Amino acid sequence: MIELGKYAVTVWMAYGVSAILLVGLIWHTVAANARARRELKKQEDHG
Amino acid sequence: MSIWEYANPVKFMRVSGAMLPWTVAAAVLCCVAGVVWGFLTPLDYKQGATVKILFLHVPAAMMAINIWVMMLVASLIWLIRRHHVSALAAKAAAPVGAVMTLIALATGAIWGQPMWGSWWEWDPRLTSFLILFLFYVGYIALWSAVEDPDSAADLTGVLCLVGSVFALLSRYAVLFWNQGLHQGASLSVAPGERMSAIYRYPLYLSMLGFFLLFLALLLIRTRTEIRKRRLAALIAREMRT
Amino acid sequence: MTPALLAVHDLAVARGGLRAVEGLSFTLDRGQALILRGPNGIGKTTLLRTIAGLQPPVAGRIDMPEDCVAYAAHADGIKTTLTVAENLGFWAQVFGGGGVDDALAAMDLRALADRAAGTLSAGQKRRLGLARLLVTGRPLWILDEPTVSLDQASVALFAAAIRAHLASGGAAVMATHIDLSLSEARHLDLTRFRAVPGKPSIPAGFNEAFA
Amino acid sequence: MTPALLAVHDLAVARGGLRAVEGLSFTLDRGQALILRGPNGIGKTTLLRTIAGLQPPVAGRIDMPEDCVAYAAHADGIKTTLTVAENLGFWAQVFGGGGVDDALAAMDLRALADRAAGTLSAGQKRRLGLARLLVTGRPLWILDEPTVSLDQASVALFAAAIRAHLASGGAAVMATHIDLSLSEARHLDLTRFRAVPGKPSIPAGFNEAFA
Amino acid sequence: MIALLKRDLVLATRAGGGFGLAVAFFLILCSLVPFGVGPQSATLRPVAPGILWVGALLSCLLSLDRIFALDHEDGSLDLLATAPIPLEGVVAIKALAHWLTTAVPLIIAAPLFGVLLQLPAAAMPMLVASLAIGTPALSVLGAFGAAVTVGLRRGGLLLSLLVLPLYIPTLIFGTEAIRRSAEGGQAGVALMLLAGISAAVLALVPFAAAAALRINLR
Amino acid sequence: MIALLKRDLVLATRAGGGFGLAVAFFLILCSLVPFGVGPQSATLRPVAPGILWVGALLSCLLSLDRIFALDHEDGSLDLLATAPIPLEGVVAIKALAHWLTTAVPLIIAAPLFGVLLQLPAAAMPMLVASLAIGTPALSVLGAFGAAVTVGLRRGGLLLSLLVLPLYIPTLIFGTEAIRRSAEGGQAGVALMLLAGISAAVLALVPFAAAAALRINLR
Ligand code: HEM
Ligand SMILES: Nc1ncnc2c1ncn2[C@@H]1O[C@H](COP(=O)(O)OP(=O)(O)OP(=O)(O)O)[C@@H](O)[C@H]1O
Ligand SMILES: Nc1ncnc2c1ncn2[C@@H]1O[C@H](COP(=O)(O)OP(=O)(O)OP(=O)(O)O)[C@@H](O)[C@H]1O
Ligand SMILES: [Mg+2]
Ligand SMILES: [Mg+2]
Repeated sequence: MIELGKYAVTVWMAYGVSAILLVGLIWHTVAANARARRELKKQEDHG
Repeated sequence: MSIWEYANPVKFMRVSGAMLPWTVAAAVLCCVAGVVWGFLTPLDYKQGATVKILFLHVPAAMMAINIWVMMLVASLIWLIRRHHVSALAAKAAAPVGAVMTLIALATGAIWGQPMWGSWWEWDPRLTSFLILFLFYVGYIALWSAVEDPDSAADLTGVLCLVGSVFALLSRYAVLFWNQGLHQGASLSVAPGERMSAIYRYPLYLSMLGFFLLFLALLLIRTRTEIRKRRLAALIAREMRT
Repeated sequence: MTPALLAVHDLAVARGGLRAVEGLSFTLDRGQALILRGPNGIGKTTLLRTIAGLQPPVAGRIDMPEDCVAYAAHADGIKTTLTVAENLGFWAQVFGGGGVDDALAAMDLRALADRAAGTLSAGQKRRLGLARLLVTGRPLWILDEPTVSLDQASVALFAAAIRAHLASGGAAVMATHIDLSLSEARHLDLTRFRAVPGKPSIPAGFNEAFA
Repeated sequence: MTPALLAVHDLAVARGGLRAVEGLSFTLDRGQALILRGPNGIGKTTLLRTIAGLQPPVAGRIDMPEDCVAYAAHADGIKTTLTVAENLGFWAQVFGGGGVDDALAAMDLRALADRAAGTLSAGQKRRLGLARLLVTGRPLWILDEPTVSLDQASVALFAAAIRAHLASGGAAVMATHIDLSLSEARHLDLTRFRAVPGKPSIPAGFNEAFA
Repeated sequence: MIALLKRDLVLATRAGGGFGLAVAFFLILCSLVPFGVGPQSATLRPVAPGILWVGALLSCLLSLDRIFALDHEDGSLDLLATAPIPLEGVVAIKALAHWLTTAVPLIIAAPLFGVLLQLPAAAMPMLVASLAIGTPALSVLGAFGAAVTVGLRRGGLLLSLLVLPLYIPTLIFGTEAIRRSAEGGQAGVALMLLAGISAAVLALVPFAAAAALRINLR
Repeated sequence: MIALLKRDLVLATRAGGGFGLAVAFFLILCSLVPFGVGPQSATLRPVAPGILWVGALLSCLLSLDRIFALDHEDGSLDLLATAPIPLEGVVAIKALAHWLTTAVPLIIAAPLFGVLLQLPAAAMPMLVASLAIGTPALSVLGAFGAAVTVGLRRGGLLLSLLVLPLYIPTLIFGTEAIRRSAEGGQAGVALMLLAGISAAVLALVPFAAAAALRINLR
């Protein structure tokens, strides 16, 4: 384990918050893309 | 074939579809490698373990600014050459930029807690990032408020133009207002004040990683926007007949 | 021979990023009136706004002298807290024309001249909106459903105003669903010019670029 | 015998503190339609709002069952960001009725059901406003210039809807300036009932109290 | 009634509906104040509770005119008045929708803005509690003001004038509660009084608002 | 153009035109702040310049949507766009009318509110000067925001969101000028920078606003 000293909480918090934000953004991006692809496919198959 | 050809939605979908897997792979690789390498760097004699935040904080901060510049360029291309994909790319980039700004703000705030003794100080650097965030929010809000896509693209383009000037102006105003505590730029070209190489190389790598991550997200989000637009367009055409 | 006041060549107009009407050509000389007809939603309003210069055409050309149109739509640009005379006077000043009194008389608004415009009934407001055309001094009138809410007597007043305008060398393009008994006017049915969906070379907007 | 759906006795209505129409009496049975006529500004809109219960009468009485009117004016209560179907669905829920699909079909709006209402043309919006009447399930329709902006085909749809409503035991009062070719409707010209200025015993508002 | 609530919520979240804008406005306000007042935490800290409440109040205020004016303009209000829902119910539902779309996001975001204004961490729970208890009164009083001004075109500024004095008691008790707990004291009394005001307002003001609406529809 | 200015001024002073409401809002705001912040002059004095400027800015903001929205709703804007006045001129005139009806009364009334907030007498001239120099920029930037949001129904809150970040430089230099002169220092530089921003904004922004209007009229 890496030694983080007295600032362990700070560092983990920084990485944690960044990870949450990034994962949220990536999840939103991928989910929206999948939804758009699905809906477009449905529309194109219909007409 | 000129670069403008990529502005055609069909061409863009084809080219971006081919690029996407490579971009995603490179982004994941560089991000993970840069951040892990950064995490393994030794402690700073003054700041202790908190230097490890640098490898998130600085790349995010740089991307936050650069994404706005990219949006400005894309908006100009739309306003002058009327390439529809360009407008959608600007739209797609904005949320990524906003999140990058948030990461820079959040990591900075967390870093400030032990260093300056408070979560938030009205330091010029931090303040101008807050202002940048406000510009991102306004830009995104305007895109979502205007229903007609052509008007929305035009209006947000004009806003981006005016906003850029005022973001810059605010930066100088804020400097006039408060002197601040934040670090200067130590990646500058002037020798002597450079940070040591143990921190510099992993920093470069994670900066590259963040850039590639942005590129990958931008491609995916632009493709999403194109699909959404195409869906809306097909429905609109169906209505009309 | 004087050239035509308005010449439209192979015009296409779009609404919501899609062409509504295309391939439209006509010319209008001084002294002529053109009545646009067509079912709801064909694009009459869109066409009139394009001719008035409020939106750019997608394709084709509109030739006319500069500063020659006066546009009147459903919203009449009436300020409810100004009186009828003040409302008209303002537009007269903006267009550098005059003749507020004549316009009031022509639309039978003399008795209401000092009433606040907000207290007019629907038809009275409409008459005020039409009176505005008279004070602009512009030769080409673009009218979108001008007789909505008007009673028979007012429709007759309106027809008389149009005739006088044509007689003095003006012209008018209007969209309407009802019969105006303007026998001298030409009729143009837009149904024939309905845009056919397809992939055009120059997209009219997002909806055509991505369809 | 069923009692009349609407009975109006010696009614006087006022607008802007002054009587517009007075001494008006009529009854309307189920299955009947009444068309109000009269020049601009006589007080048709005022009368209809009074019958709908939106403003109190100055004098006289209006007898009708509770909760029986559906009112439709120029403003159709359409939310531009909701789709056509959502708009109708909302009003159907509020009035506890149903039949959104039938209403869409009756006004030829099926194809537009999923369009945001803000992107409709003037006539399409008006059709949506009329479709709302069908989902209220109310027997008495109060209509202020219902056919404004409608093309001939849509006017025919509207007339058919009115006939169906009358046939199913409803009734309608409407103000209009154009001919609806509803031969079964009675006509009432308000010109005869124009209020004569004078000092009435009960002032209609400040303007009369101080006149 | 449920249908009305659902429609108002849907409308708020659709394009141009203004959902989230109140929070954005609050954020901007909280960042403008330091620009005006100066960046030193010594000057910011004592004024933070007041600024936060005034900011919440103004954000609330700016969306008030939407409560009835939109429905009035497009004629929905005329139709609702002839619908089988009592007008008091319409007022209550619309105030509730306003509270859900404006005040709730604000309450959730408030601690963040507390950080920006250097509010001591000890006072954060009280900030949230006082906002949660006080804002329902703001929405209902706002609905009353909106009902009074609904006939006027763009009566927004007049609306503010009418409503702000009505907000003063709520503001005073709200900030008092935060200030006392920031100084480590007892905030119970102020909070109780705040709750009392909210309860009374919720019970009575919808009737006044409905009466005002009826007059304006005439 | 003169006719347009005259009409706008007449409209503002007629019933419901909103003349004077900005001052009233300013007054209410300035009296709310002591309720929120506490009445001690020790806490009020340092924040007074900031509160005054933020108050002026908000009062300005609340009347912005009137600049174009009313004319858009009743169709006047369509007619003005086909009139023989360039749209840039329309924008400039309307911003001027807004400044005359909103900012000028505010500038005149500001010293009064300065007294309410315990601003030192020495800073009063600078308060008036900085407002006089800075507010034209606020009106023009506001006209730009109003032009961008004119098509949106009740876009008031979005308008605030777009415009407030643009106001930040003006706000900073404005308050900085007052603060420096309140502390007895030199305020010249801040005032010069303020004037520079105002001049640049006045010269350039009307074009952007006219472009936005054209897009929205389409
Ligand atoms: C909350 C807000 C903060 C924001 C928005 C922020 C923003 C930025 C930006 C934009 C940069 C890039 C500067 C450049 O490369 O020119 C940067 C770099 C940096 N920041 Fe922050 N910062 C924040 C807080 C902090 C805190 C609290 C610390 C530590 C005490 C800190 C330490 C650093 C360091 C060491 C760098 C690298 C400077 C360099 O060598 O280039 N930052 N920050
Ligand atoms: N904002 C919009 N977005 C998308 N489509 C729109 C928009 N506004 C109008 N349309 C559509 O454009 C078409 C043309 O509308 P337009 O108003 O020009 O018709 P119109 O001929 O004037 O009809 P009416 O006789 O009913 O007034 C219609 O089909 C309408 O539904
Ligand atoms: N707010 C008001 N204050 C004073 N007078 C008013 C007000 N609103 C309307 N009036 C007047 O009241 C009279 C009746 O108006 P009303 O709108 O009922 O007429 P209408 O018969 O519906 O006319 P139209 O056929 O033109 O719609 C009109 O003479 C009008 O000028
Ligand atoms: Mg039309
Ligand atoms: Mg009427």
